[in-house]
Amino acid sequence: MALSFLLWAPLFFALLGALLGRRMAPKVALFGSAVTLGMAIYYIADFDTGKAGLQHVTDTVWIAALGIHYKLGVDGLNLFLLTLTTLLWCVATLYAYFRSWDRPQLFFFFMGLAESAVLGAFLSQDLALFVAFFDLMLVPFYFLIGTWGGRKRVQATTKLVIYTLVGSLLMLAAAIATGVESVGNSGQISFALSDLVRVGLPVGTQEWIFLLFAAAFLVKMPAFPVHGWLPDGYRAMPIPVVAVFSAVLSKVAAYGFIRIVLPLFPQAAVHFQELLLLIALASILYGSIMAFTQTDLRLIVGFSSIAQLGFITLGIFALNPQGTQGALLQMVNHGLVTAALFFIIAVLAARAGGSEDVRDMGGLAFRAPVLAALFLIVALATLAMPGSSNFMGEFYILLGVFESKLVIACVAFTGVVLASVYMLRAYIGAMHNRVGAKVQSRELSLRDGIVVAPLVLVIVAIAVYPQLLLKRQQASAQAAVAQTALLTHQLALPRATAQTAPVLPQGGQTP
Amino acid sequence: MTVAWYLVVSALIFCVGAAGVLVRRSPLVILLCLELMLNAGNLALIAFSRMTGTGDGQIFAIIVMVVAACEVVVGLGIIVALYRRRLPIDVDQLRRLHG
Amino acid sequence: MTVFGLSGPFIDWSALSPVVALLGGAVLVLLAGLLRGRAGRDFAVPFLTIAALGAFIGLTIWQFNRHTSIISGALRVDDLALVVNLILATAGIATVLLSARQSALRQAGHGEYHALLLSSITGMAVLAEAQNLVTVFLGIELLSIALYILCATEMRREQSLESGLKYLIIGSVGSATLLYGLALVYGATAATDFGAIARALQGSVVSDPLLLTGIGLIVVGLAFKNSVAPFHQWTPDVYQGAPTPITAFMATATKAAAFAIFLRLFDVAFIQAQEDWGPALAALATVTIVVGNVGALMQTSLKRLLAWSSVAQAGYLLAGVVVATRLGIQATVFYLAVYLAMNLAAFAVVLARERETDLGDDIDAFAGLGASRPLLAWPMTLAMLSLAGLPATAGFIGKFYLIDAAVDGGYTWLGIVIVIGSMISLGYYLRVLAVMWMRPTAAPAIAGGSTEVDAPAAERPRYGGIEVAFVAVLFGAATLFFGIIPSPLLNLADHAGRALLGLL
Amino acid sequence: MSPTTWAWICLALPLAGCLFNAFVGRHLPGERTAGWIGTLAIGLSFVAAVGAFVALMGHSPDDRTFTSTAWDYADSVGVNAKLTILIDPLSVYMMLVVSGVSALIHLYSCVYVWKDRGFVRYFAYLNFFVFSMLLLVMAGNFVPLIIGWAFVGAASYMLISFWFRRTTATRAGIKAFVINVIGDVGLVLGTYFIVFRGSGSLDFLDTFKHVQAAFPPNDSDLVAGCILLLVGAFAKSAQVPLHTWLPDAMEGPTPVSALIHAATMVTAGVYLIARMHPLFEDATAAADVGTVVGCATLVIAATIALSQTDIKRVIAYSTMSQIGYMIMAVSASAYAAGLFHLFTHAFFKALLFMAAGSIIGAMGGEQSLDKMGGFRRALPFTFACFLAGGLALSAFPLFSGYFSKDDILALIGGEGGWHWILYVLGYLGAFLTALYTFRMIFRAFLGPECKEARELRETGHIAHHEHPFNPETYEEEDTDVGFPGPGHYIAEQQWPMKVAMGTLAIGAIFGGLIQVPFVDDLVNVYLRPDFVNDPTYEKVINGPSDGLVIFGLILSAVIAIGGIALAYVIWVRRPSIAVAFRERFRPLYELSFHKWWFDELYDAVFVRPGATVGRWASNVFERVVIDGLVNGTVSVVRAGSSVVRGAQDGFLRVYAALLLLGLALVALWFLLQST
Repeated sequence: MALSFLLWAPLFFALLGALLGRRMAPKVALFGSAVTLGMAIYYIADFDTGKAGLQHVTDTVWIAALGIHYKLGVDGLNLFLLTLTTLLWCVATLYAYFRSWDRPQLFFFFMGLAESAVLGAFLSQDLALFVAFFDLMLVPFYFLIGTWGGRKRVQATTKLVIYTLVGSLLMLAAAIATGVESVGNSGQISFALSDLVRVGLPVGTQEWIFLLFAAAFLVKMPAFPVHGWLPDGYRAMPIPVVAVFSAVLSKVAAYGFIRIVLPLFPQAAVHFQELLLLIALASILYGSIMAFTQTDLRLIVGFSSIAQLGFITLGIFALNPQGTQGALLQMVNHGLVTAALFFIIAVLAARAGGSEDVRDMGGLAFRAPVLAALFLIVALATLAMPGSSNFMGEFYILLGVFESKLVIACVAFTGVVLASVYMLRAYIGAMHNRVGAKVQSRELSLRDGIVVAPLVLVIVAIAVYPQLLLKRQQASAQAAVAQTALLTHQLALPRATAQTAPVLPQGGQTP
Repeated sequence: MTVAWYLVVSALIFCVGAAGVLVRRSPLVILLCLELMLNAGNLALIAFSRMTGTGDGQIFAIIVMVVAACEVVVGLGIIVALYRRRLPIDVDQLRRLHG
Repeated sequence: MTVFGLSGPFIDWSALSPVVALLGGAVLVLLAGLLRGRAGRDFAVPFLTIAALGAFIGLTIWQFNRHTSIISGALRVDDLALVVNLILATAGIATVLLSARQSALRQAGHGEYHALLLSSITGMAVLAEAQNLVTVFLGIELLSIALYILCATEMRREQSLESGLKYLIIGSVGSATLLYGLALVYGATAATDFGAIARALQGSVVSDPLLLTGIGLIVVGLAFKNSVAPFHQWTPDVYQGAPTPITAFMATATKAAAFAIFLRLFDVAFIQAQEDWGPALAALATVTIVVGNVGALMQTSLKRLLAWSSVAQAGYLLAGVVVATRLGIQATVFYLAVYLAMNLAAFAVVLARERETDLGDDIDAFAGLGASRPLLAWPMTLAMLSLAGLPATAGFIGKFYLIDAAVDGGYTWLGIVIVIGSMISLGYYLRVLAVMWMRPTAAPAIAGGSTEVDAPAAERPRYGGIEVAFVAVLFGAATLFFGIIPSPLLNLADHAGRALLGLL
Repeated sequence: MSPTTWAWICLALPLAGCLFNAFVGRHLPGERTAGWIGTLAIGLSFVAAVGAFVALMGHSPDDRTFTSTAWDYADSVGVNAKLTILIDPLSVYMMLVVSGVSALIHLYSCVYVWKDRGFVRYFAYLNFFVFSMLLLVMAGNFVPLIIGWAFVGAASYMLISFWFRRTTATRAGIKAFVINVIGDVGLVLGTYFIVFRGSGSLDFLDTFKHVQAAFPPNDSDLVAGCILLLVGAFAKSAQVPLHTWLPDAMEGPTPVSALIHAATMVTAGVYLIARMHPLFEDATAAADVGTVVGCATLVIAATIALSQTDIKRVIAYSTMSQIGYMIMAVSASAYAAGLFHLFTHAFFKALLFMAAGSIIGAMGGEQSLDKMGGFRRALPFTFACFLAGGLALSAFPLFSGYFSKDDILALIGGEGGWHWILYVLGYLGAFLTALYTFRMIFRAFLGPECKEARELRETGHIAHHEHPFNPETYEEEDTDVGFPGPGHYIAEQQWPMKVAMGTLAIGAIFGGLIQVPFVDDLVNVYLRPDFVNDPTYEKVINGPSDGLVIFGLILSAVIAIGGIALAYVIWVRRPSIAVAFRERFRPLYELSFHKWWFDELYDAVFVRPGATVGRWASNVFERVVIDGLVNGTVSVVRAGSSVVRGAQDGFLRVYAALLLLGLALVALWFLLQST
């Protein structure tokens, strides 16, 4: 089955729904997202574990004059991000399905467009194509937020889109420069990653290009101190939109680091390792501190995801297989928990007189044990309690950093502690303590239940068996950091088992 | 007498024309000044054609004269139209469009 | 051929035929304008005009892949010229469609209006084919003078006249400058033919003050026509004042022709002096990009906004000229084509709203368009996204190509300037989108800068007339189509690029 | 069946009970069914543990180590995290203690909380806790260990804030959880040091095998790792300075305090050190840290216990103190002794809590010693049990605590050198223990009868307050979900409580007999396979001379009796002494009463600065810098815009002027080029 089906299915169904009119649109969109999810799962089933290279490759020339290929492929790096994307969109569409929207055709059309764009960013194996999808993602979200958003939606969406596009456009220039500089001996320009990897750019070039890419990705994540768009943006978005936005779009940025930056600019990555690690560390600490001073639940989750993405960045720039594995795992985990949290916030707000402020809540668990249980599971997963897959993610990440930069790892652990503080604070503030004035505690309605429960089930499932992901990611993860790991000499093994080398990267390119 | 002098003169004429465009407020006078500027170009062309001994310059100059005439005609036409609409014949008061 | 013993140069009529078709069309239209009866005027004239343009297109395509100089090197018919001709013809047809029902027709007379349009296009065609200083000047004047008049055709409206006069005066200053520059170049090289000039510059390092000053003045003259900052100032006023169809025509066609000649002059005739004018043009491009985008922010008149944006776009286009490489030429031509599509779509929508509401081209006229007039809102949206250079629109590919050319030509920083420009531009393009999609439909306001004071609200055509909607949708679709399948346009651009390659 | 099979069953049953109660518990017929199911699950789990024990004894002492892996949990890029269980005498020993005591406490709970609206939830949590604890003690790989470690923490949190509408309870809960997370962090970081700087395998047996080869003795990495493991142990076992959560944890229901915060979870630290002994053997520096901290804790906690008035908190501090003994012992390589004390302590401390629960029931939820008194005749059975527990705790001759504590101190003394200081402090602690234990007993059971006691004795009715209230703050409460139920129960009237307490009482009295100097040595013999191949252990258990042992026995007997006697004098004969003492040594009293100001210290050092930084970040930094970044750029661009549009003022001649200006500039540039 060609990947193009997976890529374009959401857009196709969205268009279909839009044409069929306001009554059919939600149904068609829901069906479409379900179909897409099915396809994504098929790719997991069909995945050839232990193979580092791409699978199911589609490669045709898109724009010959510019050497841009329409090249799609699946490997360990994006396999589960695809699943995450399709799953979350399916759930978000389901959530939206139960509610009435002004101009539904348009809403579901933009949702579908957004899903296709995100999938495209994950699938594309051509730099220019990636950049195109990366920028395209923002367009539907501009409309989704601006048209169906909450307070100050227009300012918020404008700020968000311009702020994040500033980064993306710089990346556009950088990407083109990469292509042009890499023409090299062949003489024929090509943006296909496989071709770009073969040509090693001079270190000087790598470095400024790296900075532009980093700018784009850090803004999108967002990382401290370029998260200025986040508070207004998150507060303005409608729930299904904020769920997919915070859960998936940030991952595209992190994924970009692993897919593009590390293999293409290894020397630069090594050169700027400390810088990026420090930014990540700052994000962790700042995000956590902000998270436990906020009272708006959305902002608590928002700032907590700044911290979480700090961890992911940390793992990526450990520049060794452990860190990368952790980052990849954590991307999926964080996506799941964040989306779940946002849906739960919606449920809570419905019981607290519409307010999303934790000070207006309290005692919500009183008559809602199931809701409380689900929220507790998600909260514990978010704070990466051992036994959750998030814990294994952070375990790998911090191990990676531990092996490359000990001190940073030790400081980063404070982030783990702070996470427990702000998550529990939020949980207790909302669910426990005396029942708030405006609160009527009700049990989770079926309508909300079938939105939240699947996510919680998946969270529990991968908590029980994270190996499902790790096993399939291993080969690709090692290949992705093979060069940087060599450059940083991170093949030092534990003394006792030096003879059986467990952390040696197998395969992958060599500089 | 070298070509340099012709150039100097034409340059002067050009500047005079330009200065006129800057200082005068009546569109009619401005049109005259434009004529000056164009003719400065003509003078230069003729001079060069003499210097290089090629005919192109002269042909060019003749064409320019024709063009200049057309311009003036159009300009006058618009001025007349303005006058018909009882609008001030003063470029400084044509400021509906700005910002 | 010989008349009264005067011997003229040999003329290859087949190669000249497109231009001839235009001139002939102009004459015919002028005559048709004298017809009695509304039917004759309202339908015969536009029809004839379109027919002439159609013939123009046909003959152009017929001449494709022919590379020849005609009239003893006055004109050169090659793919660059022909591609530009196609752009011009498209713009012309669109303009004719938009102009129907325009009060200007009644005020200036159908025949005259369309004849002027055709002659202006002729001038552009000549300019695009010119490879001789004389023809350059001739072409420029031909197109300009016709445009001066067209701007002023709505004689009942003060702004129209004002814009006409302003354009005339400033334009003439520009022409004079250009002329003087041409003269100096002629003096320095003793040649008016591009090939000859290029040959004259060969070998020795270029340091003749006469020549360089000449080039400088030419830069200014052409920069003026392209509304490159700091010679852009007529643009917003004229664009706002002129009748909207004419604005659309100026924005698209003039740019195409002027950039064609820019390419010919600098990438052929003055190629040897590239290290002299390269940096200057690059600097101008930078200034233009910044000024254009900054100026467009916070504009309430949409025509003015588009004028400023066209200034900025000129800056982007200049990047393609600066690098003086084949890639640069291709990028420029491609972007010109794209620019045509997206601007025509935008202006068509503006026109439609002008006719539908009392608000003229004020941005409030677009409030809630997404809900009330999706057929207009979508083309406008695509146009805006494309102008901003967002993916899935032709504008993205165009910008990509330009930056590609800039980086390839060693002007990476210019590429980054383009990027920064587009960042700023988001500020106003997104604002238009926000007004269209995220604001409730505005209650029909009374009066206010209406261009159609004489037309009572009753007989206002929905969508400003079927033909306007058609133009909007067509070019909106084109913007999207070429954003996803750009290859056809890229092939054309490729041809155009190869055309100059022989001379480079 | 093989030991591992039994072990898996033992592990699976509590989980099954938990899930069953969680999903269908609410729909079961009969109001106590969920409780019985929970109890049954744990009871069977105990049976399975016994099965494992028997199966283990079936093998010869030198191959009593079995591992079994359920599945690869997260095994990639050199991190071999597998769900492995390691079954050997030590883990089976812990399994027996945990499941045994848990079974009894479940039984007790069936009564204690059965009128509570959260009955089902309670048993789901409790089963979950037992599952986690068993996972912890069975783990054969660092990752499952850490998971169990965190799970017990979570279970403890959930049960502490079980009455979730009580703000005091939720506050205590978050405090406990956060401190436990600090412990987890220590554990993880320690794992990094030990495994990824050394052994290279997360598997216990591999690690132990490789540790010698990987690290030179007292290698800095190893010591760092071990100290970090100790941090984990301290946090979990409430050792100074990470102990402040335990007293607050008494907000939970009393059976929970008995199970989690006395008998099982808090002893996890002891187990950890014993389990990791091959590492500590090589990192003696780290081991010494453990010894000292353990000793410090036992003294500090004992001094605090002297002046507390909340009966549960007194017992809590005594728990800290007793665990101090164990930590001290295992850190000083006296593993068997430490674990022996763990065993006996589980009995008598659980018993004390249950008895306290019975009193609190009789008081209608009141917990303050000041309000109690004279329950001797109202609650004879409870009194007997409390007395048994108290005597065991204060190491009264021939009671269980007597032998276990004495074993520890004798071995410590036997090591000689600076351990003599620990020896002395240990006996000081023993003296204080006797003192505060009997302070508690005398104040609760002797002296003038309080009105609740009289009512109970005369009418047989348990006192009920008109309004239920929070014993900590005396806020009014209701009895709905999230608050304690209306019912209060005493062992005298409820057979399940009686059975549970009686069983434990027997254990508390006779449990010590399994290891009596010169008579028998069961614990040592049984656990020897675990520690057989490390030299210091052998040295330690053969350390103390018979003389020292005998001296120790006599000394502790004297101290215990002396302490009790003194307590009798102070709190029964002449209560005035206590007051006078308090006045005379005000600073000492304050020190003890305010728990050495640990809470105040942390509040000043961590909590308040943290809050300040947070407020600064959100009010100042976010506004000024982050938003400034955006608004600044915007305003710059806006300014440029107004400049440009200002130049566009509509004056034709200005345009011309600018045109010519530009012309001049361009021309100038080209002229410059020419020269």
